[in-house]
Amino acid sequence: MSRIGVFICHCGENISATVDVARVAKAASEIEGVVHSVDYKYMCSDPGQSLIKQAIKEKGLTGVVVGSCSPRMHEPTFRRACSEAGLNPFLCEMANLREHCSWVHEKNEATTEKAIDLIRMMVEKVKLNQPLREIKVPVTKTALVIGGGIAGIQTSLDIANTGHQVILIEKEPSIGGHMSQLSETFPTLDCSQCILTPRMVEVAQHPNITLYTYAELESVSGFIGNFKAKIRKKAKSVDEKLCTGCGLCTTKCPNKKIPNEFNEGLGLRTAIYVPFPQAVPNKPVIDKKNCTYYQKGKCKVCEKFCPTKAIQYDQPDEILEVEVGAIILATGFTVKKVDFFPEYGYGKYPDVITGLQFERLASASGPTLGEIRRPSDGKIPEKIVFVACAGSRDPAKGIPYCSKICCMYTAKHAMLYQHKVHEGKSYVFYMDIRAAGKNYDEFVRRAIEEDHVNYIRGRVSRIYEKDGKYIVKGADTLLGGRPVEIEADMVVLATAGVSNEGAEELAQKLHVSYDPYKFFAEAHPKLKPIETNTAGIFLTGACQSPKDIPETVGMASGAAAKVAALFSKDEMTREPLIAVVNRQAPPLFSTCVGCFLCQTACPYQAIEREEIRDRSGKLIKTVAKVNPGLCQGCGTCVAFCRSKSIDIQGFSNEQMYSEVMALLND
Amino acid sequence: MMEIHTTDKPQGLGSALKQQTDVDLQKCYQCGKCSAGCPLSSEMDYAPNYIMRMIQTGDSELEEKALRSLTIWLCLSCEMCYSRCPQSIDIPKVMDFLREKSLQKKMTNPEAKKIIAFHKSFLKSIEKTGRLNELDLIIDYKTRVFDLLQDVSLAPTMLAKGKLPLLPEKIKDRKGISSIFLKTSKNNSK
Amino acid sequence: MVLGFYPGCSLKGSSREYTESVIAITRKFEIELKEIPDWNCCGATAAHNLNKELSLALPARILALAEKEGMKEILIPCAACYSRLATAQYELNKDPELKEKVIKIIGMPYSGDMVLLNVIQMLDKYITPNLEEKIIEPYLHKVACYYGCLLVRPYNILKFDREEDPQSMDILVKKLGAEPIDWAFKTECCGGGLSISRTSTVGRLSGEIIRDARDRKAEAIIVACPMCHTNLDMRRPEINNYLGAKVSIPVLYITEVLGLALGIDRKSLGLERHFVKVTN
Amino acid sequence: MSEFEPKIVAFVCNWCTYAGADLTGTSRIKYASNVRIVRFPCTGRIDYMLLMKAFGEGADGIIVSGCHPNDCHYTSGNFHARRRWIVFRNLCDFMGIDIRRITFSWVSAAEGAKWADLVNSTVATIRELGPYEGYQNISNYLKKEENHG
Repeated sequence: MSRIGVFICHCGENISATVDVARVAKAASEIEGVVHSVDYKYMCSDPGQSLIKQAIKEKGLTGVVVGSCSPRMHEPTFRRACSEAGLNPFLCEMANLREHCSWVHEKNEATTEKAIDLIRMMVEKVKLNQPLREIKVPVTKTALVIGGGIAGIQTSLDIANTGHQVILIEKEPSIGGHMSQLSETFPTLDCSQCILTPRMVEVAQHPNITLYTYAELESVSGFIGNFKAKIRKKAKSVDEKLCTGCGLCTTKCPNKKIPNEFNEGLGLRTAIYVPFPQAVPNKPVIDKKNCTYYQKGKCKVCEKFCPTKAIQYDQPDEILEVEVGAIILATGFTVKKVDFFPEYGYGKYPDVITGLQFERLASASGPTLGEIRRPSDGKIPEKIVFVACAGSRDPAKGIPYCSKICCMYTAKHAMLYQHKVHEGKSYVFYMDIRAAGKNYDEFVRRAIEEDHVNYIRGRVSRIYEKDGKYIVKGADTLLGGRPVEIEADMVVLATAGVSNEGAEELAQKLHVSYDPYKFFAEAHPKLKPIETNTAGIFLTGACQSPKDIPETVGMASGAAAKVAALFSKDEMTREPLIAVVNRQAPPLFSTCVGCFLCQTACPYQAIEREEIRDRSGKLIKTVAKVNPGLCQGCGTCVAFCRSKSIDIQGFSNEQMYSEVMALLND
Repeated sequence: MMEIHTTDKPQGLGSALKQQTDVDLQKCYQCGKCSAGCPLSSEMDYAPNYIMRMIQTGDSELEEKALRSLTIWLCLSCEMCYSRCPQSIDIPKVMDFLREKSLQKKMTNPEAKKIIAFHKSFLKSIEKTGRLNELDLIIDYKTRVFDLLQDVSLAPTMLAKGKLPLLPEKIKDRKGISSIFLKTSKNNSK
Repeated sequence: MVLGFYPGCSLKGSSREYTESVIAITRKFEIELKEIPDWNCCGATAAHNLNKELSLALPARILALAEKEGMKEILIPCAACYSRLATAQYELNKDPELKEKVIKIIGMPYSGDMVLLNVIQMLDKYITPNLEEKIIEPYLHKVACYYGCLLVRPYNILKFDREEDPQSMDILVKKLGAEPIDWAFKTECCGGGLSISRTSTVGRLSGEIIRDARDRKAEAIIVACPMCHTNLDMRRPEINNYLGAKVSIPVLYITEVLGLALGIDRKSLGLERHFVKVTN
Repeated sequence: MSEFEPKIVAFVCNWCTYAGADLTGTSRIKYASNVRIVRFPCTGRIDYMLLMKAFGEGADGIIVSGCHPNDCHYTSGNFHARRRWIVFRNLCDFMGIDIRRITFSWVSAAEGAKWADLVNSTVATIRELGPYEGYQNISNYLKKEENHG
């Protein structure tokens, strides 16, 4: 005979403002099997939890229903409370009176009736709950970090420093990411490479980090603590062991006219190349698409000159299989190219460039060695215009969201320009200045007040070239929309930050959700910004949304802490809400007829064949069996099973039927 | 100090605008791209973005200023603003709406007299014959604005080049045209 | 073949050369233009400035007449008329209630599925495929293709070429032997309907267009809109006054340039009607 | 006469739609209170006989909603659900259930507003269709099934 306790929470006034909680408690007390029913201001508070514990002990409850917020919020809290009072935690259920009732309906009779129904459903369900034990699974204490920008570098170093193994993969030939392209960083103006390159070297030399560059994730299977990943190491056509990184090949390669990606197309590189001088590893790869030998079958100049015979044209791609316990996504972002704004002439006019291109111009290691010069003719621009929100906050042609980093980098660009070209004049067209951050607004003010950057509030309508100048047509909205026309020598567009190419495909490989802009989705916008909805897979950096360096580094360390916590135990517990195939006494053994439809339905290969034999070893029948380590509890097999022999613990057929019956038969 | 009723619900002209044209001015975030690209903004008393703001506030004083502005009559409906508006606000449609309202409420800007006279002469010519007769239009317009000297040199050359037919083209179904004018003029001054 | 034809008022008056050149070239390609019987004025800028319903009803009557005549496709060379007809068709198809109302106003059945062709769409569809062999005198000049407003904007209604830096006319004139220049005022407004009521504004706006064309060494400006033509050609005294210099770059309709390349005589193309002299 | 208040049962997955409905709550978007949510791990778990059962017990309308295609927390459960839904539609025809009584949809964890719209439009549809009267037939059918099974 069930002895159920019902606990109705007011949630301050969140529930009680629209639901008559006293009436709900009263109605609950009249349900068959309910021996205790109360309402209380805050059930999740200490005194609230004590009410539950006390009732369990005093009334000998066999099941608990808490009518409060969403189980996604407080189920662990109440299950723990039950457990502390000696009741199996899986005998506790929650009815969602807040998110699904009081917050979404008006205060009236029907809302209270609904609340009573929700309680009734859970009471009927909990009567059928079985005490369950958490499942223990071993943890592989190696982390896979995908992406070798500052996010991936930081998180790899932090995990490695806790003593755990890290595999870091990067699709480009070198780690470093966008940060290695930057000139100086806001709000302190320290040189980006100066602070980044030591960490890149540290990654390469760390005994706990295995680095694979020019490598991409092929596929993933398994689950938290026990992932299996396949990594494709793309052929570099250079034997890394033999190569000394002397660089002779890159000077001899005859194919020298390939736009240099690292310099955002503002310079050229060869077909065999090291992306930049401080690259890690500092060894070249052959870009097959642009290599004369791969395209035409003749050349082999690099092979001829290589002193160590390291060139290997027939090197194949290599597939590595690794076992890891956690995966961290650090794949970063990219900038939206601005050719969707034909009125700004990007791509048509050589001196209308993106912010990232400006970084290369301003960088001491860039194509102009840090001098701000026009790509078209190498002249130093006397007047420069920066256009903020070039693509951001533009639902019509760009993206509707704010890219967050542009206000700061635009202020920085204008400042760098003023520092380098003292007589120059700079203008920033902006809509709002979003400089929330430590020393950020001060930084922007400094650009305006000390470096005399002219900020004009208005969006640019059009840019066109005339006699070697760029006519920028804007308006000053603070003067009522007065037209402003500037004859600039150069224009820098603060292009929107967007998700990386291939983000969607990667998310699907990992079963991680993503938002409409293909940024990876966090498990909770506030309280779980690092977790994804797939346990054991974490996010860091701009792959979740555009972020600046301090934020990215903070998040990277956060992800490392999450991984370290996961790796702190040899085994981990999982909720036992998994499928089981029934077992019965001989001669039936199980109602399973061995059709194995469940096996084809299972996405996790969690269903095995079990042979049931008599004492003499003679085969009686072959039935399905669920591997509890692999089963994730989706229940697809249950819906497939024709003989109703397989069921999900915690969401059994009986339980689901009783819920439906309870809500319809009141 | 003037009280400005900015709310999340459009009031006054803004809500009428939304109802009649489906243009929602709450979307305007005052970037000023319309004014930056407008070929006429330098001649306007209020730049287009300023007019948007006036209507957005729902403040009747500001709304009246917008209806009395020269801006709404200078707008050429060149659609530049609309094609570049990041929020896809159909500003030319807003201007059409404000012009109709300005006429209805007899709040037209005195400086726009000639422009309105021209439009009226234009419509009058169509109403009479179903088609526009340019000579007829110019004569009617000149009598409206008493600017008898303007363009005196133009007409003879046009005549000489065969660009000003003296006899107006008339369509047969002039009744049909009159009926269209009659039925659509209920709410409009002519 | 026979194509429905809506000339509009300007093409019967101040822009007769546009009609003449359109007819001259279509004849050369054995296309018969059949005028919509008893057509009326589209209402132009005046109607939509003063009276929204009128600005929909006038074009609706035209389209209803064309439907009655059994036409499926009509050519509207005037960019302004084209814009009014296309806008009315779009607005009425979007709002069935309004459509009913307008049908009552015009007192004629109207379905709203007429295919409208501007002059460039017509040329692309029926002329350019067989153009090459007919070119006798390539138009070997540097030209500035001027699209103005109503040929390309707004895109969501017209669905024709791109709004910024359009190319359709440039591609066409290249086929005629001309060299289109890359210039900045392709889609800036000429001053449109303010030609008479605010001539000074037109002098400024059209002046800036002519200035840029001149600075970039254009030998002719090519248009496809009678309003643009009127302002750039007939308002040349005001423009020269604004620029403080005499600019004698002629303004030609795209159909006139095409006609010249096809070897059609100047008179048939109406070239003598221009204010700014057109030299071959 | 008071308006007919339909009884609607929603079968939703834990990861997308249940979370989406939570978001409706945290966003305080109001919707009709006629719906009762039954939480499943995944729409792939939903046994469609349970839908029959719900009709048999007097439900007037049903919502089945899970993750968007390709977004299933368990990879492919929602695809199985969709495939079974096609079979189930035939069964509904056979049993004389107007399939407009069943709304099959996808609501992600980020689509709080969509959940409210979905409930409201379903309630409106069912109001139009009126109370479901054929439940006796279903009950009898299910009893027969159980006896055979």
